[in-house]
Amino acid sequence: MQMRKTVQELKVISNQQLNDDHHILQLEAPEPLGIIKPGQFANLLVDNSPIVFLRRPFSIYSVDYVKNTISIYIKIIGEGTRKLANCQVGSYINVMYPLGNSFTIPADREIILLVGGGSGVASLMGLAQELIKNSNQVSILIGARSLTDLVELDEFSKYGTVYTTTEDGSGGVKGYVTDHPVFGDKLSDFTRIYSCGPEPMMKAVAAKAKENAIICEVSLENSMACGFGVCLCCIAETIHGHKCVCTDGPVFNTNQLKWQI
Amino acid sequence: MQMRKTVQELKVISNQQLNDDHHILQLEAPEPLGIIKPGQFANLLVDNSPIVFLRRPFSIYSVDYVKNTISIYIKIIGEGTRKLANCQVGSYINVMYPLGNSFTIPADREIILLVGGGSGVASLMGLAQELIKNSNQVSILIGARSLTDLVELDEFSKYGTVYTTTEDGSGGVKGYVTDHPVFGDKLSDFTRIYSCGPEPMMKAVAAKAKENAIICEVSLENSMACGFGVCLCCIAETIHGHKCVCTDGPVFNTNQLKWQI
Amino acid sequence: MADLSIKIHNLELKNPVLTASGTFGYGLEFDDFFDVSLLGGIVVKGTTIHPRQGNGYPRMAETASGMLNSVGLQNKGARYFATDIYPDLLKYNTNILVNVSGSTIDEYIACAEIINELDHISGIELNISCPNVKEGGMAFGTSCASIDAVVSAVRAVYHKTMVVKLSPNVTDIGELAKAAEFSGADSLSLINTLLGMAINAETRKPVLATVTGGLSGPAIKPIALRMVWEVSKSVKVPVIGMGGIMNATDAIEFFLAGASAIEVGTANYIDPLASLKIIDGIDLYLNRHKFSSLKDIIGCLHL
Amino acid sequence: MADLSIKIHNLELKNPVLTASGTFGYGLEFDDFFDVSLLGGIVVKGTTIHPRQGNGYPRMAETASGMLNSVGLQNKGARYFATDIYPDLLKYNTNILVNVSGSTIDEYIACAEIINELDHISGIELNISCPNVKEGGMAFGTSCASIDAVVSAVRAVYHKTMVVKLSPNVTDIGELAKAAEFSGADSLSLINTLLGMAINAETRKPVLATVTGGLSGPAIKPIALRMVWEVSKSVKVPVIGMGGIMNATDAIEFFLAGASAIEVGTANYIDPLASLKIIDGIDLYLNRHKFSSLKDIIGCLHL
Ligand SMILES: Cc1cc2nc3c(=O)[nH]c(=O)nc-3n(C[C@H](O)[C@H](O)[C@H](O)COP(=O)(O)OP(=O)(O)OC[C@H]3O[C@@H](n4cnc5c(N)ncnc54)[C@H](O)[C@@H]3O)c2cc1C
Ligand SMILES: Cc1cc2nc3c(=O)[nH]c(=O)nc-3n(C[C@H](O)[C@H](O)[C@H](O)COP(=O)(O)OP(=O)(O)OC[C@H]3O[C@@H](n4cnc5c(N)ncnc54)[C@H](O)[C@@H]3O)c2cc1C
Ligand SMILES: Cc1cc2nc3c(=O)[nH]c(=O)nc-3n(C[C@H](O)[C@H](O)[C@H](O)COP(=O)(O)O)c2cc1C
Ligand SMILES: Cc1cc2nc3c(=O)[nH]c(=O)nc-3n(C[C@H](O)[C@H](O)[C@H](O)COP(=O)(O)O)c2cc1C
Ligand code: FES
Ligand code: FES
Repeated sequence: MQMRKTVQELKVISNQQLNDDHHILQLEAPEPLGIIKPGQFANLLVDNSPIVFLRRPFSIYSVDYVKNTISIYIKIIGEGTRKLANCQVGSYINVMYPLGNSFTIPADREIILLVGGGSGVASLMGLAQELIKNSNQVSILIGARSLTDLVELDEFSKYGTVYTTTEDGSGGVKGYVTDHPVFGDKLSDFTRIYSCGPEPMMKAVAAKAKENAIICEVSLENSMACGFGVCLCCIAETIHGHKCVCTDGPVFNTNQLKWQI
Repeated sequence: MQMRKTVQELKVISNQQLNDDHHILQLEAPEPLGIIKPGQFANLLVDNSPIVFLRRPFSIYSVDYVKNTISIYIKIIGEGTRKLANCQVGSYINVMYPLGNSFTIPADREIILLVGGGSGVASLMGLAQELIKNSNQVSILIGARSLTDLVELDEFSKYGTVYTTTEDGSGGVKGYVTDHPVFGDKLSDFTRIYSCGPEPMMKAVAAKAKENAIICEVSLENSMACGFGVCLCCIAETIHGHKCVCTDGPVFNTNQLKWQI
Repeated sequence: MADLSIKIHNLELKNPVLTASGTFGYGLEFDDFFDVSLLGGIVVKGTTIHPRQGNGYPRMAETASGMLNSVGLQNKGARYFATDIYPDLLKYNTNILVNVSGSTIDEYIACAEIINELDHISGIELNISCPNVKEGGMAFGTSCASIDAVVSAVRAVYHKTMVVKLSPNVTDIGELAKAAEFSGADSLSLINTLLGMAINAETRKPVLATVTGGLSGPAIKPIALRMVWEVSKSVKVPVIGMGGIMNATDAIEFFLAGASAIEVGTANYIDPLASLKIIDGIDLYLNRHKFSSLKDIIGCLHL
Repeated sequence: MADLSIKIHNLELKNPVLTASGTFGYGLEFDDFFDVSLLGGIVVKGTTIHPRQGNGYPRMAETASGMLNSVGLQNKGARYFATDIYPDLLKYNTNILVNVSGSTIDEYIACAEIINELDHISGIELNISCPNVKEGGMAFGTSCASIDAVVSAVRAVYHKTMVVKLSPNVTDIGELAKAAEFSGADSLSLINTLLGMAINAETRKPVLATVTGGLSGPAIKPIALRMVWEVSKSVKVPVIGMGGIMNATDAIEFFLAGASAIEVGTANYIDPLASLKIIDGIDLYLNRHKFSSLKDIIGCLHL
């Protein structure tokens, strides 16, 4: 059954440092998890900080229903992410989850491209895992600034063909994700594109999808005060007016967004 | 040479838990210590707290010029003291010190009574150590709520005769410090009384001293924003008007204070 | 269990804990977390006669012990509320107040008239203090004359409990409170947010699309407490206090300062169970201090 | 090294960092910590014509990201300052301003006249915004008429740079700023503290002896920034910004909002070296962003 949103103290059972500023936390729930859908996120409380006041939102990177854990992929960018990434194994984090809507999971066999950039890859792992369950054919394109930022490739390759680009050319194809050959002639082989990453990247991806009339869903970030639809701070402009990224999103079909692409 | 006031990161080299809520921290200075006088205090920064904004003042419990350390005796009463008392050995605490004036150290051999209550004992250890250097004869009376709060007696007994009282009678004489026989007929044998503890206690001690025309110095607490004389928040009412506890004190001769005793 | 009930004009609150407008949605968003009927009351999102899209994005900035928002009264309008949201609220067994706003006095009146027809709505909170809209809002709340105009006009059409919500962005809140009382307020609530601003030094841009926004959270509690104290000395109607209440101790401080009830705002974002915990904490406090009733501590600050 | 110098009327500041009155004593208390002459300027403790004992104890309450104080202008009077403190300040090679206050206009005048005679004092900061005194203080700062009265009167007797320090406890700070400018202020500084209150729930007493006090620290920064922005749009004279500045980033935000210089207040208590670190941090910021001069960022908020 789809899990209701809840606030729980989750136990940190592992904290894996991927590189200088990327960590994956595995968090254990005190009660059996309900079903968490790919694209949903969690809102984490940052303890012991004089400057972090609000919770910090993170995609649910993966769910292990056997171990009863969720994983969070954290890129350190400020005080909140630094505190969370440096948490001790055995300590507890107060987590509000699962929040938001989810990516559409096609029932039929489809040919799907996932495009992730930066910490945006975090929302694609759970999605890839789910997609192959329905025998979809998945390709995963990951863009990063440079080779050291390309992490978890082995993990992703369990669920599909992995392609990479780096801005400085230190790994994969040099350039932005849309410079990669998958965005070439054969792009229209894909039936869907799902993307998460910096907004300019998602817009470029959405433009390519539009040109090729491919269904495109993106997961948006936004500055959030609550994460569950009550503050109305996290709006995205859609053709149906302002929508909340935390409840109506974070996943939107790009044909709903008022993006100039 | 008398040490100038400074702000330094001091390394926690030991954290000794005395009982449920009392700790002694030994803090190592990065540079050779100048002379710190008994009665002076330090103002400690509390890191990683969303609710503690200002520094927290503590008496300098003792100074070790060989190991280049100062010790701080902490009674946990709120968030700041809790955070400090639970600091890790090896971590650093930002300390502003030494602050304030000091107890008068008589040049001649005198017969001196120290009276400490609660965490007020903290300012008496360094004093006792200093007093015996000048061959003064020292008695130390320590009052507490109950036996478990009577700590560091062995340490104090190195520097003088130790007497105790407890409010519940679980150790020493039952009652308040002024119920102890040292406050009886022979009190006038003492040439000076130095006291630190809850204000009602110090007032009772000061009253006895006055009756017996004994010089009496007390170390006052006060709510402090700066600790070095610039905010003017920490005033005591004296016969010369408002004085700053952090610079004109914390030690005052009770004949200067406008206490109703 | 101490007696936590309290009367605010005609409202019988089972306990003094309400939730602040704009921080609790319509209550429905909290159904997953707890039984909202346990609250003393809910003040739903700011409602206007016409639907409003609110301001542009970004609408939020985190600040020291607080946050700025510039939502700007996004809502689907009073008629939509009445037809599409109100029916869902009938399930709640607690007081529901609608926070009413407008750009003109006529808009306030029109909105209040619609709400007046809804049986299950116990009262309105007249918002003359929203700092995030270009017209109306706070402008009404900063002079005695404009307060009188809008409060009397709404009083004429609204027949249940009318709470007037004051702005803290004023020189003399006591005077303005008196004006609101004189013009017919049954109760006063305060404070709304303080007008503030955040700048991103790296991009050299304001953080909020609207440049300025409303400050809430623990940062403003000292100001809120002072204003609640001033207002409760100035007026006879009961005062509802808010501003930075995160826990029961904060709530107790507001009661001591003179508030008969409180609203929990920004705390709901950080801990959706905050209001429930505050109810429990108030009860614990009263028991520990041997008060049998909340009424024993309201305004009982020892000076 | 970027050019950090800035002119505030006749004051040539080597850098834009001053220290706020009441948080830096007379500078002398900082001699142990650093060379105070490195600062752009020092604003010394609030000074009145007659000695003042200030308010009773307790005078301080810690709050979320801030503190309340109710010192109440404790000082030994302008004559004592001139004879006993001023000579010690001659050693400083920086601008020294005296923060002048009074209970009546005559007191302001008398105090300013004494300070006017002191060669090494570059200017005064007229404090019409102290929330902690029964008479005068903030009362002067909350209406255009009273601002005009006190500012013009002091202008008539004080011939060097006169900065007027505004109160944030007002409805429309832009209007009041204009009044101060019109009446002769050479510069405006803001904000003074916000009137607040703290209560101890356990003892059921106000924390401060005076019940209310002035709120300072990071909690108020969003309000201060907003007011600096409003005032710098309203007047032509240079604005000196303050309120919760703890580090160089905070200072940069004030410059972007329109401040030509800033004052560091409460931060001095927590880190006596804060003002020095802020000077260095401003330089670093300007270099990193390739500005050769501080003047390039003043008021340069991209809207
Ligand atoms: C739905 C959602 C899902 C997310 N999932 C992940 C995830 O799986 N992994 C992950 O590492 N991060 C994720 N993020 C981003 C993450 O929430 C932010 O990085 C985090 O809140 C930053 O907190 P901080 O205290 O470290 O930085 P802060 O101190 O808050 O910010 C530091 C600087 O970064 C800027 N900044 C802060 N947040 C953002 C943002 N969202 N976008 C752009 N700039 C920002 C600030 O303006 C500031 O200049 C997600 C965000 C959302 C809304
Ligand atoms: C000069 C000086 C020397 C001191 N020396 C020592 C020492 O050596 N060892 C030691 O353990 N403590 C000492 N103290 C007291 C110590 O500073 C306080 O216990 C500490 O600041 C409390 O911080 P907190 O954050 O834990 O408590 P808070 O959260 O700040 O306070 C918790 C509760 O205690 C009350 N409270 C806080 N400070 C005091 C106080 N000073 N007196 C009475 N009630 C108070 C508060 O009102 C509040 O209700 C000294 C104080 C001064 C001024
Ligand atoms: C995001 C947000 C939206 C708000 N919307 C409204 C509103 O629509 N109407 C209103 O009267 N107050 C509104 N408020 C103000 C709150 O109701 C409350 O007065 C204020 O936040 C102070 O309380 P707090 O510090 O507990 O949050 C809003 C506050 C926030 C943070
Ligand atoms: C303890 C204390 C005393 C103060 N005394 C004065 C004063 O005498 N005159 C004055 O104009 N401002 C006084 N102020 C206000 C500060 O100068 C400053 O305006 C205010 O604290 C806001 O800045 P901050 O947040 O950086 O502290 C005082 C502030 C504090 C905290
Ligand atoms: S973050 Fe509050 S509504 Fe989305
Ligand atoms: S604590 Fe600031 S003057 Fe004493």
